[in-house]
Amino acid sequence: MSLLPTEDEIMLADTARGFLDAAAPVSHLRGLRDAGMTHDPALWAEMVAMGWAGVLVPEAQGGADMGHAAAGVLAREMGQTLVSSPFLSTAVMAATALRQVANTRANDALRQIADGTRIYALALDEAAKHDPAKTELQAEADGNGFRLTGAKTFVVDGGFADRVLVLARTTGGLTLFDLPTDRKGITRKTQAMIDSRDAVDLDFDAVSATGDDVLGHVDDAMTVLAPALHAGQAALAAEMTGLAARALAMTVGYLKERKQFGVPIGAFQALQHRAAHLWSETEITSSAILNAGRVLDSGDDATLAVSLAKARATQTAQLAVQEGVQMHGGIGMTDAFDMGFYMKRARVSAEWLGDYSYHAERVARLRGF
Amino acid sequence: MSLLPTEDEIMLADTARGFLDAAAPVSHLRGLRDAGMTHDPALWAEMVAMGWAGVLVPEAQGGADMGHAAAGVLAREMGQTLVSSPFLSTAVMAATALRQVANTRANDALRQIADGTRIYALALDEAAKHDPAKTELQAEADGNGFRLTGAKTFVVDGGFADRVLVLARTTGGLTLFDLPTDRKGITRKTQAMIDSRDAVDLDFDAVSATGDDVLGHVDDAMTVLAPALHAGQAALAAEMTGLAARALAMTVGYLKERKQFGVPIGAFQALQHRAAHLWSETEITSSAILNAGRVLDSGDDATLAVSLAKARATQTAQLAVQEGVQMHGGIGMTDAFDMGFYMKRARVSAEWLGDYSYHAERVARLRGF
Amino acid sequence: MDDELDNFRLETRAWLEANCPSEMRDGAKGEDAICWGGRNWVFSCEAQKLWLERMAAKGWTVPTWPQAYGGAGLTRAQDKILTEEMQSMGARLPLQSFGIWMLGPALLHFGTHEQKLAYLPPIARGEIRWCQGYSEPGAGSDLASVQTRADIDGDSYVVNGQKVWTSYADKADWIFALVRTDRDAPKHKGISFILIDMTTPGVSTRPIRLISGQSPFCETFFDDVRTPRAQRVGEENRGWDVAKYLLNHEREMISGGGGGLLGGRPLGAMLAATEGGLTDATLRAEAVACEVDTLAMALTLERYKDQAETTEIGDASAMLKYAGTELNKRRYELMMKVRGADALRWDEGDAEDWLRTKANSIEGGTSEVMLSIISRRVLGLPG
Amino acid sequence: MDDELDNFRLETRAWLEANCPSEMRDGAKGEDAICWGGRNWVFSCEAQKLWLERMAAKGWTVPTWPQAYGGAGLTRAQDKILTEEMQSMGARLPLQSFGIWMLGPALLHFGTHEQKLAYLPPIARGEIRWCQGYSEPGAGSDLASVQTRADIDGDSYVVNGQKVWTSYADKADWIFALVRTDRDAPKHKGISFILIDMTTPGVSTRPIRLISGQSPFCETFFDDVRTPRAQRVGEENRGWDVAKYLLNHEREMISGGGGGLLGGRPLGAMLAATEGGLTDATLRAEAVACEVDTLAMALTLERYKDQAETTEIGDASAMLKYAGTELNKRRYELMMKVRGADALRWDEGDAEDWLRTKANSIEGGTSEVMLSIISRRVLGLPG
Repeated sequence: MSLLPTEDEIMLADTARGFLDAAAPVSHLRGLRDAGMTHDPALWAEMVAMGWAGVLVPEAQGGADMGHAAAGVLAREMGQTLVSSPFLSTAVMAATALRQVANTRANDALRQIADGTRIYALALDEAAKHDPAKTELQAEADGNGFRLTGAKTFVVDGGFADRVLVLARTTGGLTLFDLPTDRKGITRKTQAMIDSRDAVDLDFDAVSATGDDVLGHVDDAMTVLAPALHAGQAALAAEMTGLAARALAMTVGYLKERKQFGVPIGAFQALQHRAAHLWSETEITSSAILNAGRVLDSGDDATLAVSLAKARATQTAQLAVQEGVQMHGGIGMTDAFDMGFYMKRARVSAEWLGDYSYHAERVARLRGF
Repeated sequence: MSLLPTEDEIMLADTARGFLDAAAPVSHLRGLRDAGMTHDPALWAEMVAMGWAGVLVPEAQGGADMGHAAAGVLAREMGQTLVSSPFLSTAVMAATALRQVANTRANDALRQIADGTRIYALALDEAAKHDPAKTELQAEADGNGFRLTGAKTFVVDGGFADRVLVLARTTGGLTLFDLPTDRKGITRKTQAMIDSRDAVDLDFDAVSATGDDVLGHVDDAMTVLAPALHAGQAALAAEMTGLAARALAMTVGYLKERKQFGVPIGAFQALQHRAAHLWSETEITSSAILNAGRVLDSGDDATLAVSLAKARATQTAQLAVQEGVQMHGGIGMTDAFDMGFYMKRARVSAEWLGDYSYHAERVARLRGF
Repeated sequence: MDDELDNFRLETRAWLEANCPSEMRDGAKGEDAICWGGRNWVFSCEAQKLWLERMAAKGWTVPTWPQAYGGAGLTRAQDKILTEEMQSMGARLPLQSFGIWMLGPALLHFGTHEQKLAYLPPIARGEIRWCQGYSEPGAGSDLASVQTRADIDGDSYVVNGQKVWTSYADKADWIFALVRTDRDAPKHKGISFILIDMTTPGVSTRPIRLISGQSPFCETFFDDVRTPRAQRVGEENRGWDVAKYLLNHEREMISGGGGGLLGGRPLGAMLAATEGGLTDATLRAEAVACEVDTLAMALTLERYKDQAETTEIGDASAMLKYAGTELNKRRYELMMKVRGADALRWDEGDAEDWLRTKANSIEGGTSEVMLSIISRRVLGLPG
Repeated sequence: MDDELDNFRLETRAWLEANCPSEMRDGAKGEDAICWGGRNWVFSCEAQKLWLERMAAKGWTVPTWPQAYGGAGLTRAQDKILTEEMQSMGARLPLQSFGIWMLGPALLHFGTHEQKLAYLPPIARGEIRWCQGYSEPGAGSDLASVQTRADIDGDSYVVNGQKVWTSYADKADWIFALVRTDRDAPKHKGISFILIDMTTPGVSTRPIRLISGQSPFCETFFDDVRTPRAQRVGEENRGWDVAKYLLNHEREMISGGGGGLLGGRPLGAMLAATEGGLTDATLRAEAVACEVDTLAMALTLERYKDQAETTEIGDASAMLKYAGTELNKRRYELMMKVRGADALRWDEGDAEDWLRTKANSIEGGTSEVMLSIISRRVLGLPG
């Protein structure tokens, strides 16, 4: 299992980079924000056309089935320019969940993901910190079906998703439901997020669900959800690494160009060493990202590899944006300059799908602490 | 309550500095080590003659009764040249403990501390980490007295002390005993400590003690011991701050003098900024040290102030010696150069009387965490 | 002596009890609770106005300034007692301003008696709001590279140029600014420190939107602005002396004054209030370390204030600025981590505060400049 | 291809099972377990000797070197398998030496066929132990400021000068050294890389006592030492090329090879074994963070090894050296904290190991030099 990118992966990255630099630079996100929008259906349509929505969908369902390492390559490139799209929630997480369930409904859903006609969000968290085990939203038995009551928060892409995967507590454990977002009793409350992307609170008021709405088996959400979360966490880590790499590149560029006291500030050794340290951190984190993709694709248990990637990516991205703002000085504080977007996205991504503590603690437990 | 040193304190520091630079520079400790010794009775006799042994002994018992801030001033100066003496264990901790007990025996003991005829050690710890609450050494009732069985470790100055304050578990709690070190059943095992000072393991094999040997009251060790520990922790923190200040001064001196690539290495900005950061840390820690002395002298509960001082001093001293060795490069690694002595002493002091975690945790609890 | 202070404390407490309106006793410290004063100030309520007037009449908006210039001439010990008494009853500060923090101290040190009489009492009464014109586009840490020109024309200067990072320039009445009065001199030697009424023709401002969404800073433009030479503080071409004095002062202020460091929410309370926050071992360890350092920093600010009574703090203020602002950033990073997803929405306000702190280590001299000052002037390293 | 590798694995396992003496299967990694070889080597037991002989005969002391020079010509994939199989049975390395780590790679790259034949097989068989003569007193990070002179006299050099930080020079048979062969050239251009038998008259050594109490390094003195010019590797006055190549190589090695980073005790086990260690919240948080970074660093070393198969790692090796050694120091600081008072006695050995790690970020180029290399050559910053 080599930790070097394959030629296919290098090509994929180049293609993605070329497309995204043209179609979705940071100014695209800025434009959305200034227009009061959080996403761009036309951009997603182009990404679908390039096959990215189907990156983890089997070929039988019209996907490209390229695997998690490839998904990570795409996510990393998206992270570089802070692309706002349902790639992670739909193409990575929902697709991975649906693949765990080999039935007709799931296959149909996968087909719709690949052709761009379905967008998914995941409704997992109920408190300030990611922790599926603490789910309290109740799915009470109701005749042959269920009635869901409770509330979810930080549902990324939930504002424009057609479907939502809802984690609920049932008599014997946790159950995952696949519901349309317009199901009666579901109320969405839009939140103004600091990273200018979409996230909503969802309220469930006695929402009816049938047995067919259950993804996988009752009381056994994790068989379906755990692989999806792993895939999402790894791809999010890859995205954060792209974010960190670009923040570093912007900073290094500024250090070369900006003059103070008659010399480029990049000639000051204290800044040089900090930039070099940051680069070292990004390199080391990249190894964890590559490894997570490889382990996911191998089919082995990826918990350790994924948590390692997310923990490292979280620290590295935050260091990158903090150093980025500080080394840019005043201009780094202005909204007119892009670094603030990176800082805000890094913060949101740090929390999404488990923060540093969550993942570091998981690493520690698996390493026998 | 001003956090500035008084004129008396400044004078005391100057006097101490002058004396110690002449009588006990680092080469003195080095000489002791190379001769296979851990302390110098002649040096202690001189310190006694200057009144330092009685710094916390009441005037009625022949002491100078100068208070804890003054003791901190002395400890800080001793830290600068890593003086090896029973000052902390005897003049600070034992004296403070004995002052809590206003009886004839205690007053006699204080008098003997002040005139240098008694040296005390404290036998508290039984495991790798300081934690009086975990005391297991048993003092069983035996007729009118007690029989002590168990083992103590990291008894600083225990190798040459005449007396030892032993913390033992009794039926209803903890009890502090004041015993001669040659009491039958006590065995000392010398340890080769990395800082070249004295510390022993003590074994207690059914050691007899009478009620008169109890310092303070049975089952109530902490009334006597807690003030002594606070005093010792504050003075140790002061000592570590002196250590850090001198390590920094040596490093800054080296940065000015040592040339690489044709310029003094102190001209390299990365080193400048690290030295400046270290200086900032020493300044901030100094405030906590001064504060601890003031609060102890005020008679108010000093737990927070003392733990704050020890926690900060521990971190600062370690940073100072780590930067000290690194910035000195190869020469910093050689035994011929003094920095290694500072590093080893900082490590031992970091553990003695409670490490960073112990004190930081105490700060946190007192601050409502 | 102690008796005198005890008496002062009792009198102060009684006066505050009698004169501080109940609405002003809510301990509020956020931006919304600040009274900045000035010609255009709109009081949030009658109590705010009353509180300012009463305190100003007493000289307690600027307690340590001489009575002749609107203060109360309090000693540091008395001032400390006043602060303690105000804090213990949760009294808001009646007035905050760059006039109090910055220009006042500079005028007291460098101004003529006439200038002090003209400018200090309106500051003390909250009638004139000042802003600071130091930074220029592209100058960054190199503050002495002032390009804004003040050409002499009879008794006037004609000012042309641009300032940036002028705090609340769009709301201020007057600006104190560094301008170049000698273009041939070495860069530190041709600068003067002048005062300009913002209503003078040719002055205009444009707010700068920050990453927090707020716009506390402006760009300020001078287009043939005529201003009397009598409005210069200190000697002509010696404005750098004033600037340096003020920079030291500003550092001390940013590091902990103005409610900055110590006025923030106490860490323990902040964390305890957050659901699940302190059960996380990693975050708790980080919070504990942060609390230790915060307490030590607070003591350090106290110690330096004690010292400032008798001696100039001088270059060591760079340490206060560096350590204080880096610690504040760390506190807010920690707060964001503890508050998790709850803090990711604009409406919570946490994110705004957090992003605001990122400027702490840039404004008033970057952390890098502070470290270089310590290195060279305190430690004597070459460079 | 995979089948071939599977076969290789099975054969390797079988051979190791048959040939590795049980005494050599204890997984021991400390200084006491190392076989350094050389003329004066005293084997700790018969099994150590046998193990070395068997492995050397197989070419597996230097598995990837060509067979002609004492190796087995294994591919990287095969070498990885060999390592894995040895680790899984706890087999000790049969031989470690600066000849294997440093001189060998340099000779393979720069040596003549004759030099390779002369020097490599004795290294592979553990017959000759080498040390490295780069640093000089006062030179520090400025390695190119070589003062040791090698004056040409017919077919010989006459060497005079002093080296420092020569690892185990007092135990080595030969030294590879940088010497100045042209004193008029710019400092990088007048250096040659030569090999000297330590028994040559005029060579003497003096061990340096370190803060750990150990003396793994020496000062080495050359007093009119005559050595043949044929013992020069590479061109005359082009020794800096060899040195640079070796420096990169050394960085990779220090960062994780030689059992350094990955060979250390696993953190979890180390901590779990310590009474009360992991119940301390602050230390546990630190240990968790350290474990995360250790795992990521291990993957990074793997990744760079993969990359080294096809391309030169070059300047990025500075990152491996910097990050690997800083992490190692952090690990040992943590270990000392966790072990508390137990680690403060010399007899425990922990303190020695801890103090030894402080040299990691100095030897083979300081962390500061590594950061400057990254800054300039990887990031392209000026200077």
